[in-house]
Order: sequence, then C-alpha cells, then structure tokens
Amino acid sequence: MTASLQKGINALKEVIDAPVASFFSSCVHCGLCAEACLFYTETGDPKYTPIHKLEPLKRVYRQEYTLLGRLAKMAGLAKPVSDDELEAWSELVYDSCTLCGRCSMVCPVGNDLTYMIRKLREGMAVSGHAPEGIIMATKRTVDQGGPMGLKWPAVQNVIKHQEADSGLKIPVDQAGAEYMVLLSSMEVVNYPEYLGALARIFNKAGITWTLSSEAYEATNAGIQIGNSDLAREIVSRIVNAAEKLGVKKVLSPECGHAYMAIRWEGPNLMGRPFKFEVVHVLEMLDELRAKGVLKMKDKLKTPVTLHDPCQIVRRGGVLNAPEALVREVVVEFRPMTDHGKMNWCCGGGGGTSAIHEPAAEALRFTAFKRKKSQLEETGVNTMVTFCANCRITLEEAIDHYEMDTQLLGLTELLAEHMED
Amino acid sequence: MRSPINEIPIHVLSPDLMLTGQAEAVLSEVSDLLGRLLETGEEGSIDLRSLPLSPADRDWLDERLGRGEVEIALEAGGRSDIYETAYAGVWKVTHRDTEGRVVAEFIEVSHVPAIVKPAGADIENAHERLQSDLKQITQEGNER
Amino acid sequence: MNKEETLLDHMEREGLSRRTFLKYCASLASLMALPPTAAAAMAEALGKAKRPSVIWLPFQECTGCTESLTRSHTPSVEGMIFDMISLDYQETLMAAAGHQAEEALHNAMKDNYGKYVLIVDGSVATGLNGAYSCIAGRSNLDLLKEAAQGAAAIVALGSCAAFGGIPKANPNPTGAVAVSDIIKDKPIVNISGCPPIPVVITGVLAHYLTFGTLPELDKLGRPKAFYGETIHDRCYRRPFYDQGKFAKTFDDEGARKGWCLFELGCKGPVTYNACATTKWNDSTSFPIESGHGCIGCSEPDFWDAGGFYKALSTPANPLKYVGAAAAVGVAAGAAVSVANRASKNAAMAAHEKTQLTDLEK
Amino acid sequence: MNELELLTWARGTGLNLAIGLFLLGMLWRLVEIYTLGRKPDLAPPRKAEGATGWHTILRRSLSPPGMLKRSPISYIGGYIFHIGLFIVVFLFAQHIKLIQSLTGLYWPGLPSQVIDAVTVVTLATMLLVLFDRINNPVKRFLSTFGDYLAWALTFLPLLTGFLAAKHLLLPYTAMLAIHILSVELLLIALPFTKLIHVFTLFASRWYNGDINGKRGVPV
Repeated sequence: MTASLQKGINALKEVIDAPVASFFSSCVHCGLCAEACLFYTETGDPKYTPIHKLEPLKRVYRQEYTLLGRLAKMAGLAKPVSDDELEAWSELVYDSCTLCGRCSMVCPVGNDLTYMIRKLREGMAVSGHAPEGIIMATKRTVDQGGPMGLKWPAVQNVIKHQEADSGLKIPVDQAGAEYMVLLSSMEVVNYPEYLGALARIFNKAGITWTLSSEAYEATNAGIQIGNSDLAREIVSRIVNAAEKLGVKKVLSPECGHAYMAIRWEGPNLMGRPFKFEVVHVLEMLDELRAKGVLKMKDKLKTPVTLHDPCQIVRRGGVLNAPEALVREVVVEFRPMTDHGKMNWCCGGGGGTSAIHEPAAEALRFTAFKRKKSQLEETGVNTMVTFCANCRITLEEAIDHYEMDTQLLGLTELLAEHMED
Repeated sequence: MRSPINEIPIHVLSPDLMLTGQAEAVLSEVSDLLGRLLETGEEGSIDLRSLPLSPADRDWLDERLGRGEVEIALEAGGRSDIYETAYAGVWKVTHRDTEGRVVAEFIEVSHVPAIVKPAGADIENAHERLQSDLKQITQEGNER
Repeated sequence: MNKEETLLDHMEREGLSRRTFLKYCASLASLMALPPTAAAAMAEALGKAKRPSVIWLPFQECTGCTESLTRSHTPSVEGMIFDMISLDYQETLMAAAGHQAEEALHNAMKDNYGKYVLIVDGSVATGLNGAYSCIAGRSNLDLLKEAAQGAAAIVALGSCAAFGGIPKANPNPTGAVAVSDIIKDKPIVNISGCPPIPVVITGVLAHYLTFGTLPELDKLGRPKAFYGETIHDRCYRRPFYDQGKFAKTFDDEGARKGWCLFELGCKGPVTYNACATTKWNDSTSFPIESGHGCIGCSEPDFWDAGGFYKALSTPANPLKYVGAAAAVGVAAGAAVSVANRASKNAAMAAHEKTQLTDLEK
Repeated sequence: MNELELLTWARGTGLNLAIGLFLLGMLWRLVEIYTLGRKPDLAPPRKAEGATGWHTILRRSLSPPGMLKRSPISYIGGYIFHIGLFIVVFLFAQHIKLIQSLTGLYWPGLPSQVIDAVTVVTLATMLLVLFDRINNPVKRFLSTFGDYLAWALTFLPLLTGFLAAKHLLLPYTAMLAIHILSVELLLIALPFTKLIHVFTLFASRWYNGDINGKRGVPV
C-alpha cells in the first residue's frame, strides 16, 4: 500500500489555483459559513465550520505559493502539514462534509468553499486519509463496475423483470439511439421500477434509447473520494461506450453526484469536451412536459413536499424542472422554507453515506435533524426527491427517528400517474 | 493722521453667517457679574480680546448692550472710550494707543470703571499743586 | 538713565500719567491671560520695580524682531519695554558704533554681572567654529557663551534664537542652532515667532519685574500665558471649521464670508501663539483676520513643515515612491509567480497515476 | 522630535513610504495570487439568468435567504461598520481634500456633524463586532492574532481621527500625527493581513459566480 503524506501534499500543490489563493486571501473569519452548514447548526460544534475544514489546504497554499509563507517555511517558522493532522482532519473533510455547497452560497466575500473541499480531498485520498467506506466503494466501482459491486448479469435480471412488468422492450447496446441511459447501482438494487418507468416514458414520447452493457453505472466514487485519476477511469467507461454507440445524448439518472461526475466534472477529467450531450433525467422529463408529451392521467391526492438533492439543484443547475414536474403530478405542493438552491442537504451526500463507522453514522442522524424540522414545518407526510443516495440516507434516518414519512422518487411518481 | 485699519468699513455679506453663538454666552456672563455686584459689591470685568468673537459677534454684542447715559473720553497714552451701556452698571471700556489702535477691550461691571477714579497719590499731588497755585495767585494779587 | 529709579518714577519723568500706566497694565494683564482685576496688582508691583539692565545681542537675524518691536510709536504697550528696561547694548538702536559700542557692551556686562537680562535675536552659527557670523571679529558662538555667563536670564527672541529659524532651514549651510542648544545652565525664555509678537516681550519682562521670576514655560521653553493654546483654539473662524465651512480659494464665496482657511494651508491647528488674542497691529498682523492662513512661524522648523498653502491634512509629496514601489511590487509578485509555476510544474511532474492501492497506507 | 516634527514626518516621509509600501505589497500580493491561474472549464456551460461572476459580485452584498436571522450581528453590524467606514473615509471633507491633492479627483463631502455621528456609530458598531468575535463560539474558534490585529488596525485610525477632529485627549498636532501614523500602519499591513479582502473579495465573488454560473446557478 503506497499512500503517503508526500503524495498528498504533492496532490494539493497540483490542485491549488488562483481561485483557491483568492478565496483564502479573502477570508475574514466571519464564521457565516458555519451558519450555512448543517453539521454546525445541528451540533453547535465550531470545529465543523467549513473554512476550518480547509485548514490543511490553506497552510499548504501559504507555505508553497506565497513569498512570506515560503520564507517562513525556510526559516522553520511555519508548521508543516503532518500525517497526524490529516488523519484528524479526515472526519472534517469527509464525515462532516457532504459537498452540499451551501456554505459557498453564503460566504460574504464569495468563497466557493466546496470547490476547495473537493480539491483538499485529492490530497486526503492519496495520503491514505479517506474513510474506509469510501475507499471500499471506490475499489468496487473500479474493480467490479459499481460501488455496490453490481455486475451486468444482475442488471440483465432487472431488465427482464421490468420488460415483463411494463410489457415494453428495453434496448441494449443499440447503436445510433438518441439516448444512452445510465443507471445507478442503488436504483438497480433498491428502486428497479425506475427502469420500467423510463421505458414507458420513452415509449410514450417516441424517443429511441439504449442501455450499454459496457457502461450502465453512472455513479463515480472517484469524485467522492476525491481522486481525479480514478474518477477519470470510471467516467471514461461511459464516454467510450457512448461514443462507440454514437448516441446523441447520455441520460444521467436521478442520482446526484453521478450527474456531477458525468455532466460537470466529466469533460474536465477527460481533458476534452464530449461528442454527446449529457442530460439529467429531470431535464428531459421537463422538456417532454413542456412539449405536452408528458400528460398525467391523475394526480397524487396527498400533499407533498420536495427534497432538492444538492448535486442536481444547487451544484448541478437543474433549478426549475423539479418543481414544475412535481406540480404536474400532485394536487398540493408545499415547498420547504429553504428550497431550490438554498435547500438543506439530507446529510449523506459527497460519499458520506458510504462511511459506516458508528460515529459518522451518528453524526449523519444528528445532521438529519435539520431536514426533519424542515419537513415538520411543512406539515406533510409525503416527500418527493430525485436522488437515489438522498433517498437511502433519508429512509435510514426516517426509520431511525421512527417518523411517519413516505418517500417517493420523482421519475417513478411521474411514470405511475402518466397517461398510458 | 492716517485712518486706523479698523475704521475701514468691512462689509459682512451675511451677518448671520458670521455669528458663532459666543456673544450670547458673553451676555449671560455679564448678567451673572451684575448679580454679583448687587449682592456683594464685587466688581467684575470680561476681557473681550481673550474670547474668539467674530466681527459679527462684536457688532451683535454692541447692539444688544446698547448705550446709556454716560460717556467718558479718557486721554491717557491714546484715547480710551468708556460708556455706560443701556444696562446700568455695565460699562464698555475700549483702550486705544496713540495711533488709535485698540489695545484692550473690556466689559466692566462696576459703579464706575476703576480707571476713571483718580488715584490717592494723584489727588494728593493735585491738592499740593492747587495750593501752590493758589499761593502764587494770592502773591500776584498782593503784588498788584 | 538712572538705574535706581523705579519704573513709575521713570514714566512720570517721561510725562506719562498714572492712568496711562494703568491702561498699559490692563492691556498687559489681558495679554497674559490674567484676570482683568489683576491689572491693579500688577500696576502696583510694576510701579515699584527697578529697571533691569538689558544686553541685546543680534546674531544670524534679519532685524525683523527688532523691527516688530520698534515699528510702533511710543508711547504704546509695545514701547513700554523701553521704559521698563535699561537697554545698555543694542547694535541697531544704539547711537554708538565700532569700538565705542564694544566698550559699552563690556562695561554693561562688567557692571551688571549676574544681574542683566540677555536678549538674543537670530540663530547661532556653529559651522566652521561659528565663522559664518561674527561681530567685531568674534564669532556669535563665542560672544553668546561669554555674555551668557553673567546673565540672570536669557530671552531668545524670535524663532531663529528660539529654534534656529530660517537659517536652520534645510540644508542649514551655517550649522545654525538655537540659543538653548548652546547654553544649558541659564534660564532661557523662548519667545518664538517670525517675528514674535512685540507685546509678548513686554509681557515676559513685566512678569519678571512684577513677580521676580520667569513666567511658566511650555515644553519648548515658551511662556504658557502666550503659547498655551493653538491659534486654532482661539481663532474667531473656528466655528466655521467645526461646521465644515472652508474657503477653497482666496477669492471665493467662502473666503468673502470669512470661512475657515484650513484648506488653504492654515497651520493654526498646530501653532501655539497668541496672535488670535493679541490681534497685533489691529489684526493686520494676525494673518487670519487679514484673510491669510497661519504659516506656523512660532513652531520649530516651520519653514520645512510642508508648503504654506498645503492643507495640514495634505501631504507634501505623497506619490514620491509610487513608481518605484509599483515596479518592485510587480517584480516581487512576478518572481513569486515564476517560482510558483516551477513548484506547480514539479508537483505535476511528480504526479503518479493513482492506482487503487494508492488509497491506503 | 516634537509634535509638529512628528506630524510633518507622518504626512511627509511617513506617508510617502506608506503609500509606496502599500502599493508594493498590494501589487506583489495580487500578482502572487492571480498568476496562479486556473484550468479552463471544459464542460459545456448552461446559460441562466443572473448566473455570472459579475452578478455575484453585486448579489453577495445582500444577505442570502435565512441568513440575516441566523446571524444578525454579523450582517447588521457588518453593514453598519463597512458603510460607516466608507462614509468616514471617502465623504469627510478633509479626506476628499487629501484624495484631490493625490489624484485630482474630488466630490462633495458631508457636513462634519454627519461625519461625527457616523464615526461614533461606526466606533460603537466595531466594538460590538469585536465583542461578537469574542462571544460567538464560531468566531472565537476561528479567530487568530491576525483577526484582532486587523480589527485594531481598522479601529485605531477611526478612533484617533475622531479624537483629533474633536480635539480630545491630546493636542491636535499630536493626535493628528498619531491618526496619520495609524492610517499608514493600516496601509502597510493591509496587503499582508485579511484586510486584503478589500480587493480580493471582488475576484473571489467573481470566481464563485463564474464557477457556479457555468452550471446555471446564480449564486
């Protein structure tokens, strides 16, 4: 095993750029980022202040890329970043940060703290300080094709069932299709009906589509652990498959960070723009809705609220489609106070849901109190969301707190109420 | 004699603009001093030059104090103008040098300004002089 | 002149009345910020005082100080100084010249040793052993040291004698210094100003004669009675400063309305002197009432304290180093930038493609 | 050195040096920071209304939804003392005069009574903000020597300027000299403390707005 502090520091030196320098120089220690972070608001512990989580990156920046810092380092006045320190920081950089991006929304001097946490994780990963759970998920994704170790035969099995349920053919490896559809393991395992729903929607809209037996997994643990080399390896499978099939578009599943990985980080990881377009499933559905293709036969009677997954909405830019789609299918929609780009995270994003140490899990449940109070404020018992990871995190927490809340996936909800 | 510089008329564009509010404070000080003169007989005076008064303030003050019945002109190393203001017991005393320049300016609160009263030695001296003058007149009369 | 006669006797002999004397005392008391009622007490004491011998030495000076004092016609309060003292040596005023004058000086010093008041106007040249300024072949420096020995007190008259003044202005070619820089063992009163206010001299001597001591002095050796407050504190235009009403040029509306001259370079706020209260020469010599800002002439090194027309809040030459600073700043930044690039490139070169085994130690 | 000499030095040599060092430090730091560069974003951008760096520069001056309630002292105190500092520094007649002599640019100022009132309010607010820094657990946790230094460097010129203008505590000459010296200290230290945010915050906001704006999120 070859992780080392030196590799970590080297990785940090590689990723520090002008925005990082500008952000650290601008910080006035006002602490407002803490007020935007659910790990601080729910625990009251100042160590969860986002800018504090970036301390190692700040010191590397100062010691390596500023004159005064370099001089201080030479004179032995600067405290070097140590292995022990990074180990201690692992909890702050992974367990208590979901890369939700809320702090980046409020920083008065404009610092994009999430941008920097993502970079800090590059150094944490190769210095061996990523949490066990995320390392395992990354290994499974690279070695076995998905974070849950899901192989193609299992997917084939789901295809068979969904074809039977829907009575529709689910195309595989069909060159020249308009859409290549990606899945996330969680969906395949926990919410297989998503695939059937898609089949019905595509059929209805008359759009050609296909799955690829070479690249069906959209999730990318490389992004979460924060290693671009591995993330590139994972994303390149999709790019190669899509370009081989010659599809016009690749459809990202509901899963939040999968969308981040393929839509926003993908071209930068590959070092080139793609020959296809990346579309989030909600974007496509909203387009169909606007065209009048997506018509509902009936509506959900119970009042619902919406949990906006961070990576799709705030970090992904799919801002308007979710609410428009929800309103299409429900009688009464009650948005949460902080919604859309100001939503609060479920507490399990950014790979944290893969960390299974008891302390991390307990912290996640504490952080969930924010969502719980938001939910209680709306007074409804049905919550719609559109990210498999959020769904699992929320379901676990709802069980933990023995709440009487029903969770629904938006795509399935739409498919269920869609005109035949 | 050339005209003293303070006699060159200065036209203040808008007198109100030059009023600083100090003159009012001077008036109330005068009132206090007058009260003390009544109660204890203690004389008092205000040195106008030691106060940051603007020309407009001085005009305002002079106007407010007004002029009373008594005016005294003193010729002693230059002219001194002394007059009782419209308020009995309140005197304005202006000392000038031989060139007519103001060397000191007071508001004096007293029955009669001190400088007006002759000194004992001077009276003594005057008495002697008068006696000798009289003697001389008598002598001259006798001689005639 | 008879040194044994009192001041009042002397004045009487000169044909001045007691009221005239009282009047002088009243205005002196006023100048010295004594309560007006103190005038009588002062007249009493002064009247009985003996007239001291005074030796007046002129050094590197322009005679402006003497002019300031003698411009007024006697009898006047300023002129009273000549009644109060027995002026035994004063080059400019004395009738004697050459060897006679020198003799008068030496006699005065000998006769009144330990009792005379030494007045000095002008700064003392120290360059080339004082050769820059000599009288009768002797340097001012020598003369001062000798004359100071027998003096009861020294009055450094004018900013040159008090602080070095204009001769000391940059680059000070003669090595001019103040009297107090040379003489350390005698009481020295600095009456600064260029020129000093004449009645201040009278006031100091009157104090000396009345109380037998020198008046209370400030840190710079100036009598507090006259130099205790700034021109600004006593200025009749002060309320306009407080209201933020400033003349912007010497002929604008503000100037006509008598607004504050701060922005036109008035040094009133940093200048300690009695101009605003004495308003000498009927205010013609109080520059502010004449429409010009104070130039700060009674303060040390006023000549080098920035331009006379630069507002106090305005620096003399603030952009002096801007060009050089910008160049050095950009160069430093660029050097760091080059080093940073090298570091970053080295980090990229050192990059090993991450394998799964690289995630753990 | 007497008071006038100190003042003369402060507004002569001292100011020359301070302005020079400020410029030197500022350019050095800005070049040092911004020449680090960044990689271009290769993902095809999503266009959205108001989602650019320029929008964020302006938008970030307002408190994001819900934040004012969470941290009223930071926001209200922050607004008051920043606006107060701006007014006192740039709208005080004598400061304008100084800027005019430096650059030839000038603009109308505010009456000195207004400046006095603003100064008092700003001083009080800065004390409140300092109290908050010590009292608020997050701020106290984050605070270093540099934070207190920056506070003092900002507070001192304001305080000494007020005392000088009001002729309090020390003679005007001495107080004005101290005021100018304190400003010089501020100028010299600015590029090397968090006070540099006066300049870098615009770039930081722009970067944030640009990074997220390309994804179609107005931040």
